[in-house]
Amino acid sequence: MLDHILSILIFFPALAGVFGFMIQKDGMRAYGVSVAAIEFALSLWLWYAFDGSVSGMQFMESLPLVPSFGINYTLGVDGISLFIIVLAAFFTLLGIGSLTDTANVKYMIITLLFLQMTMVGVFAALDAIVFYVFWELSLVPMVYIIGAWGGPLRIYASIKFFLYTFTGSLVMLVGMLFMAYFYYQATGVWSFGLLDWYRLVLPENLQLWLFAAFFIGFAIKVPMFPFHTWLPYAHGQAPTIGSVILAAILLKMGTYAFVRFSLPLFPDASAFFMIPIAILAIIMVIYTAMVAYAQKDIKQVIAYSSISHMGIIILGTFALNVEGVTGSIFLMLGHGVVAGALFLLVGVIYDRRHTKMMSEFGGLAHVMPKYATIFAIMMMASVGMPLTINFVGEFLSLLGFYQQSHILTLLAGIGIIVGAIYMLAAYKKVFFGEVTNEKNENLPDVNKKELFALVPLVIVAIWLGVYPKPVLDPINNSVKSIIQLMHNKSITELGQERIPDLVKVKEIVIQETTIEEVR
Amino acid sequence: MEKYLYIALFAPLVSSLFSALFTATPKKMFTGIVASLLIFSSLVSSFVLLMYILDGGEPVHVEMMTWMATGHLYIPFGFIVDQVSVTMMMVVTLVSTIVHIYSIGYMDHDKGFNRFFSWLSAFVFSMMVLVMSDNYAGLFIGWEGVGLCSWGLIGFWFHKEVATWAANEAFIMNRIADLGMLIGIFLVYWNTGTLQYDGAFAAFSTLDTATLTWIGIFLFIGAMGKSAQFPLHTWLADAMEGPTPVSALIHAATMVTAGVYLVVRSGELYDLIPNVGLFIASLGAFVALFAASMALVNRDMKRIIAYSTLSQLGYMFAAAGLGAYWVALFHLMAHAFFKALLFLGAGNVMHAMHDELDPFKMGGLKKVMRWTWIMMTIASLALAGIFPFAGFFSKDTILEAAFAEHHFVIYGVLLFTAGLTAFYSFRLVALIFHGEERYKIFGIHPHEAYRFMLIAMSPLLILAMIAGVFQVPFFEMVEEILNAHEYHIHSHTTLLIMLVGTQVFVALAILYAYKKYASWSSVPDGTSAIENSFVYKLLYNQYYIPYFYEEYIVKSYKEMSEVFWTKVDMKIVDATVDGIAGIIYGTGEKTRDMQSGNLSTMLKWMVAGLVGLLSLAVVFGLAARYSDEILSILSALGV
Amino acid sequence: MFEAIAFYLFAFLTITMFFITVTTSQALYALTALAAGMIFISAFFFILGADFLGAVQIIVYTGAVMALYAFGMMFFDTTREVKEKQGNKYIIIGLSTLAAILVVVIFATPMVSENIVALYPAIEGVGNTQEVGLVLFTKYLVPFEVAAIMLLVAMVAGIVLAGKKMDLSITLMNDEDLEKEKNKKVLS
Amino acid sequence: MEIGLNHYLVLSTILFAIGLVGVMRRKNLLLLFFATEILLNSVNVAFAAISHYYGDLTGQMFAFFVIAIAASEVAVGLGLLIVWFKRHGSIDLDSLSSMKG
Amino acid sequence: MLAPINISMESLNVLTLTPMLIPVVGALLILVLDVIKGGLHKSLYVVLSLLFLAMDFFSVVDSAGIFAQNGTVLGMFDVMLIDGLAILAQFIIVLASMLFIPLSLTHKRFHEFSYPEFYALFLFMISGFQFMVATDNIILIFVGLETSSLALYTLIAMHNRDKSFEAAVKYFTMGALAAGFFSFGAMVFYALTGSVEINKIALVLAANGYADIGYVLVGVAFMLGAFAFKLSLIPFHTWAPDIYEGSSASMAGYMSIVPKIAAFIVAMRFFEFLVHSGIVWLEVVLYAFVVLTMTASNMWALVQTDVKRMLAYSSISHAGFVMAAILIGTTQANSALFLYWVLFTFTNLGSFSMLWISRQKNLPAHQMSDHSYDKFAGMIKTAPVAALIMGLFMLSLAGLPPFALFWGKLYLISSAVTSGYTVLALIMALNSAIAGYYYLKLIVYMFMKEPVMGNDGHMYVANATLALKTIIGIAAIGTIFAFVAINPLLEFITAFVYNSGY
Repeated sequence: MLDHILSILIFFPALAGVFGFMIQKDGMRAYGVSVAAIEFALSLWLWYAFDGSVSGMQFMESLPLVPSFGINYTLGVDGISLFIIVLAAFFTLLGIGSLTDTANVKYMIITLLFLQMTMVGVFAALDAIVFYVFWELSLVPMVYIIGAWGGPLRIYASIKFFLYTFTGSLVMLVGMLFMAYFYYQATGVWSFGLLDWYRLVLPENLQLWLFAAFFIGFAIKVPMFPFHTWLPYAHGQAPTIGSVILAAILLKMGTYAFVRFSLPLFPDASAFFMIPIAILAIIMVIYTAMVAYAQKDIKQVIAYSSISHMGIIILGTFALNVEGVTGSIFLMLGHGVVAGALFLLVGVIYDRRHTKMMSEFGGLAHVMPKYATIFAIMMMASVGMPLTINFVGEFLSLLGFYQQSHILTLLAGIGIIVGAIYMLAAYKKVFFGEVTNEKNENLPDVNKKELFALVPLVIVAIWLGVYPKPVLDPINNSVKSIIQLMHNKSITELGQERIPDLVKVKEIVIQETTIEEVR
Repeated sequence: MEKYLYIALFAPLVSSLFSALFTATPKKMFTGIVASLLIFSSLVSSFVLLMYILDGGEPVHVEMMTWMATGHLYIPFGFIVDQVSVTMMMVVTLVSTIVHIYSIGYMDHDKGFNRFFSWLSAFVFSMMVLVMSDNYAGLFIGWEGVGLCSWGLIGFWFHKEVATWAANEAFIMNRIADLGMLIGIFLVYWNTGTLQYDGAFAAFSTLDTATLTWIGIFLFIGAMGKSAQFPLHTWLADAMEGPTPVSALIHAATMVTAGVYLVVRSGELYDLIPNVGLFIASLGAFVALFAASMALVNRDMKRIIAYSTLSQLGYMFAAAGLGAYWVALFHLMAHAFFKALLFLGAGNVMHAMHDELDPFKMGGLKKVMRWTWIMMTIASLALAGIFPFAGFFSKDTILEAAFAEHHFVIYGVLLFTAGLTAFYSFRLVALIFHGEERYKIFGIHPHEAYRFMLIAMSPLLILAMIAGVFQVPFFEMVEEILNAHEYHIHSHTTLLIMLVGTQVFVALAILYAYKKYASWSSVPDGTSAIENSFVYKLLYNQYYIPYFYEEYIVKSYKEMSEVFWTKVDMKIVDATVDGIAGIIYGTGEKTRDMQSGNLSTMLKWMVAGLVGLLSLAVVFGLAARYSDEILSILSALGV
Repeated sequence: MFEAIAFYLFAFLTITMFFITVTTSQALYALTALAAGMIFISAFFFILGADFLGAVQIIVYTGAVMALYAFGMMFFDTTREVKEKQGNKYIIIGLSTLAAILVVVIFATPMVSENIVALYPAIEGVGNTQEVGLVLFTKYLVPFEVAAIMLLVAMVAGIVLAGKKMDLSITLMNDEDLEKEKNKKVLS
Repeated sequence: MEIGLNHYLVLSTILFAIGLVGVMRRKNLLLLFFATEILLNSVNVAFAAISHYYGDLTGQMFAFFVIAIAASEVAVGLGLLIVWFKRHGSIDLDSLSSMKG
Repeated sequence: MLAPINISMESLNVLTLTPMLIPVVGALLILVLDVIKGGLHKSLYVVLSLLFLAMDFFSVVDSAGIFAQNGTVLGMFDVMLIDGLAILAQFIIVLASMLFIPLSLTHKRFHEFSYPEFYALFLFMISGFQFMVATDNIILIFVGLETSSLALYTLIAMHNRDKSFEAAVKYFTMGALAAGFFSFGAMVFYALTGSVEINKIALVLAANGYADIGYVLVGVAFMLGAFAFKLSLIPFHTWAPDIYEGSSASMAGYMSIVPKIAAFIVAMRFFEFLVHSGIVWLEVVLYAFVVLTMTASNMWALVQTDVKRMLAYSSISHAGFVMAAILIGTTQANSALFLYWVLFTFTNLGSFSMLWISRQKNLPAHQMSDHSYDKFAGMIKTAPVAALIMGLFMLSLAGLPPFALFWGKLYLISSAVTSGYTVLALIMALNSAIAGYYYLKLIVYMFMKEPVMGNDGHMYVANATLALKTIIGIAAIGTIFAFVAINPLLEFITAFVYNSGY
């Protein structure tokens, strides 16, 4: 079973979703929770069985899909993807478990299960086309969740979300086809296998073009400035669960793809574009933080804060050294936990008041102390308080990028200031002061169902802030192999200069698993 | 000894978590007691450790576990108890124990009693992490942690708009400095490959001065924020919105001195870059004067003490910047005692006066609050540096150090400030405790604080009086790791003249203050000539710096945010995206008339298509047939 | 010489006739001119030695097609003057003139290629009809038969469309109406 | 003055253009169908001419099939017109514009 | 005098005719049956047609087997040309027809299905298409084309309502003009080469080194005009939306597939050698056609209010997309064309069938047209399965993986990439994105809007019978599980295309 654990992880929820159509409405929630729990348990088993000291891919599976065109159903995890998969399973469980009574709960749960399939698929795929399949497929359930259960502008938001990301990924698809073609030219064999592509060294100008093609797809997904405007709408209109999954997992697809595709495939282009992308990332960090400050809607604040944090992740990714990349991957997890929790928290008051405008609230700390406490913890995690999960990621990302550019890191660091500004301001507006609106006077505090989702997140946020080692080590190992691969592949001076040579500095063992070995 | 280290470190954490369990429930007296006991156990452990170090024991160094490790970065949760940190531990645990006990009384009637102890203990824990960490990252944990707790405690009465505003201000100001600190840490890491103090210090000597200067500057920026040095000082006065025990503990004794601690801790770095040190010293001297001047006219009891704190921090930095680390540390310690005492006394007064802060509305309180009067007077004497109280030993040494290092300007400034300090301290004492009982106008019936609160304060009283005794043992203890000189002015005559001169100057200032304010009878209403003078207004409005920040930074930030959102994000970025979609859709909408549904038009389109193709064909056909001629013509034209 | 005169004469005639066909507002004139034009075209076929084609032209076009059209005209009652709303004349004239000029420009130049081999050369001493028959029933047997199918299709189509079967539309009727009609045995 | 293939081709083109004019100009469907007959006839002339000048019978074959096609088209076209006329009493193509956009 | 002609039967390869003759026989049988005993139920004719189509299918399988062994087969005086293209195209034609014909077993009664002539004409039409693709003789192509077209006009008109007549007349008239273009173009090539067989034309032109480029271009222009009409390339597309709207949904679906694949085959035969001869003009013109057709029709599809009309424009767009394969002209591109079209068959026929089963006879007052978007509002609430299936087809049309059409797009874009048409590849990709909008629009209506009052969902399956549901089921399964079939399909198609020399 362990040999096919990834396939099971991917298709079990989908299958369960199909069977879900047969379940009566009353039992649906229990069914959803149990399926998600099994999935989560499986993902934990995956983690347990994962050998953190190995840098290469594990649990690889390969099945020919369109062998004549080089498309194979290849899966595998390494330290980079493992934890995001676990996180995806975790959040689906929390999401279903804390689902409030909306219309059509049955369809919602089925949709979430399908979404889970696509999420796990994206992170487990080692074939560009399989990756692309899940990548695109993840749009559908999300669009449905936003469009069917969202706010007044839901249709606009969902269409915008779909078209924007769809456009970007189509450009990326063209890039992938080029990549496969170059592989074909070099070897005479078609292949979309990522591990095959890793061995391909491309001339610099091709790298630049392909990098740009992939970049558009990834940047829209992340979303990077100036491609970010779909996100506030999507978050603003999506129901709580939609925002949670979107922020926690779906956005990570973009940044994950940068690490998985852009860096190792185009090391020289990555080095070449490092500074421009870093500048974009800094704009994301500061500009969107300022925009977040101007928001009137608490959910929009968190939506923009997501963009801001994604900026740091991008920055860490393009530090092109072990510290930065590891940090950015860890920050993906961190931001997933924290932003997910914050969206859940916003959902709590939205359920009670059906508004998200901050002006409607004030003084909530009096009536909902537990809620205020959890919110405060998560807010502090969000602003990167040490000993919370986000700090580790942000610290490492910035630390990593500092090696590349001092001044840019300094600018990006402003993010920790402006981040605090909008978060504290929002918190103050909602929680502090006297209770001014009488509708708020008798709001019930968080209930058990909500605690079921929030408490684990608080625990994770602090646990991984204090003791990130079990997660950081496997990530570190995998990142090392990627950085070394990049260094070995880079052909320009710039690349050689910007990407550190780990072998020279310290002995590390790079393991390369290839598809052939698995077959 | 490790056992004591862990107790000292984690007892506050346990205390915090224990109290946190009851945050949602009504007041429980035992949370206060348990918390105080736990903090006390931390104090005891620290004392044991102090004794051990004093006995010449090796510094206790433990590595609890790995925190972050990636690439070459390795950051453990490592703690060290050496001469410097044990001093700080003692100060922290002592003052916090007292404040905890005091708070049981002070927060007696507060709804958030349990929550208060949770925050307070959390603060102690953060502070302990800060001082005990053996690396910069751990220091940063504590650094941010104290910031967080400060936020929670300043905004403790979160129903008050000003309190929450002040809390946010403090947090954000500190964040600005933290960025500098973070950059400093990055610089240390990328240049030395480690964040451990010992490793980094060992590597510093191999680095070039420019790099070291940058490291020094950025780390000091961090210190500036935490210790509220100009221009990041405004938060400290506003932070007085928090409960008074908080002000005593955080904004007088411990957290604000973290910056000094950082500079002292990095002494080996600053020794290598004397220019930066001089800058620090100059800034310290400036802040000492600057803050003292604002304290002269302020009408808020706590703010006056806060400015005084600021001023004293300036002294510490002046000392540290001049390389007199042990002096700075010693002043830090002494200052912690008497300033905490001063604040707690002020707390008593506030309690008695129902949270009235304007000393002009008090007067004559010594009759009602005898003990408080005594304590505050002694604390003020100590602050003013009157022999034989604690302040004398620490502050005079700073002056001596400045003199001995031949920085006479700094010396002069500090000396003048000492006079100002004496003046405003006793202005406060005189206004509160002497003169007419102006509070009666407002119908207040003051009463003395609980006895146990006074008892709790008594250790501070004693220390404020006798801390000077420890000067020599302290010096002997820290000289092992700090680059410590005894500053001896070569000529004993000069020394004597200086000592006596200073004492006389200070005493005159005290007398002047008494003379002017001890018999004050009315509450100023802003009409007197002095209140309308430029200097008074300048000082009263804190040199208009908060106003400047509010008008030009906060407001413009708000406006810019608004513009970014409504104009840039919505009108430019998003509108571009929607515009592209709109153009595509609009083109479809406009050109759909091509499909007129009329057969004749359709046929015309077909013929038109054919003609289009044919014209292209003819053009191309002719071009192909006469390509040679065309090429020759083109070449003749020189294309 | 005779050939040239005949060519120009008939060219003039066909062009005139067809021109009248497309421009006249009298439907009857148009029909007559079309028929005449077709007969004149058969003259070209005779000139070019395609006797069989000429005969077919006259029989099929003038005999069958024209008869059909004449029938149609009577049916549609378009023997009077036809009123047609004209759109932009310039587009029509412009487009067709352009098309003509463009093609003429090319066609006026003689072809230069010379690799043309007659695949089915005319055989000396054999009449055109015989030759045509020979080719038609060997090489073009399949197209010939398909043409037969095509004519069958056209026939069936014509019967279906013009016959009574289309008078009542089942598509537009509700189920109840259909039942009634069924009882009347009009529909199967 | 030899009459060459080009003469016939040009003639054919002119006839074709006249057909195009008719197709575009006519609003009466019956008369429009006349124009389509002209189009096909013009091509037949050219086929016959090419056939003659190349001494090849294929052109005549083509013309033969074109005639067959034209005849079939007439049958179907008239059938459609009759149905339409029965319903609407008009064969003006301007009446055929219920669908557009 | 003529010598007697001696032709051996073996040299004729009469068997090459079998696939085309089977539907002709079937059609005749149906006509005869009707004469003998009228008034038989339509199901009989449906089954008979299916039977003959099945036989047709097996006979195509048979010729495929022969082709796999012996390569291209010529027959009937080299008029018939059974090569890979012909076989593949016939597969698609027959398969699509088999999927189409059961759609006439509707729950409601419609005019055309009540008459056996419909089935006869339908079978004649298929044979016409088959002749069209299985030859390279322009005469036979023309005759086959006209046979099928005339039958098709009639089939459209037989739906018997105003819009269908209008559609038929428009189609007919424009078809007549296109026939004129075709014959003129053929004439020019005949004038140039003295031949009406495409391979000989190619040979002669190549031997002359394309000396008469002007003539060639005029011929190509006319031919392009004719094909562009058949393939509905802009600006020759104007018939398509009206005809799709006017005819029944099932017929519209059929028209979007079968006539076009036949036309594509002829276009491929005709243009491939020209493209490869390096005529820049042709490349430019085809490029323009492809880009214009894809983009403009997408834009128009965006603004439609009726789903069927939207699908009509989308079909135009897809045709433009596939036309790129002709432009690119490599083996990969030509294979991609077939792959795309097989997958398109399932998806598009499926989506039109979904419209077909929801066809009402009387429109409610608020509904503007047969299949306006409003009609589908809130479908997920009232008819969830139907909504899911419809959504599936829309996603597949949008090219969302892993549904059928994605693989077609993937392979086609890849062929553009492989031959250096980078910009084209990008335009194709971006157009897919634009197209995403209007497919999504229907999904939005179905899944995210509230149903109109009084809509109990019955109208979405008003016309459904087991037969229709089966067809939709087949289409849906084909759409979802396409990824399983891609590899065998691709290998099969590539081998056939490659061995035919394309």
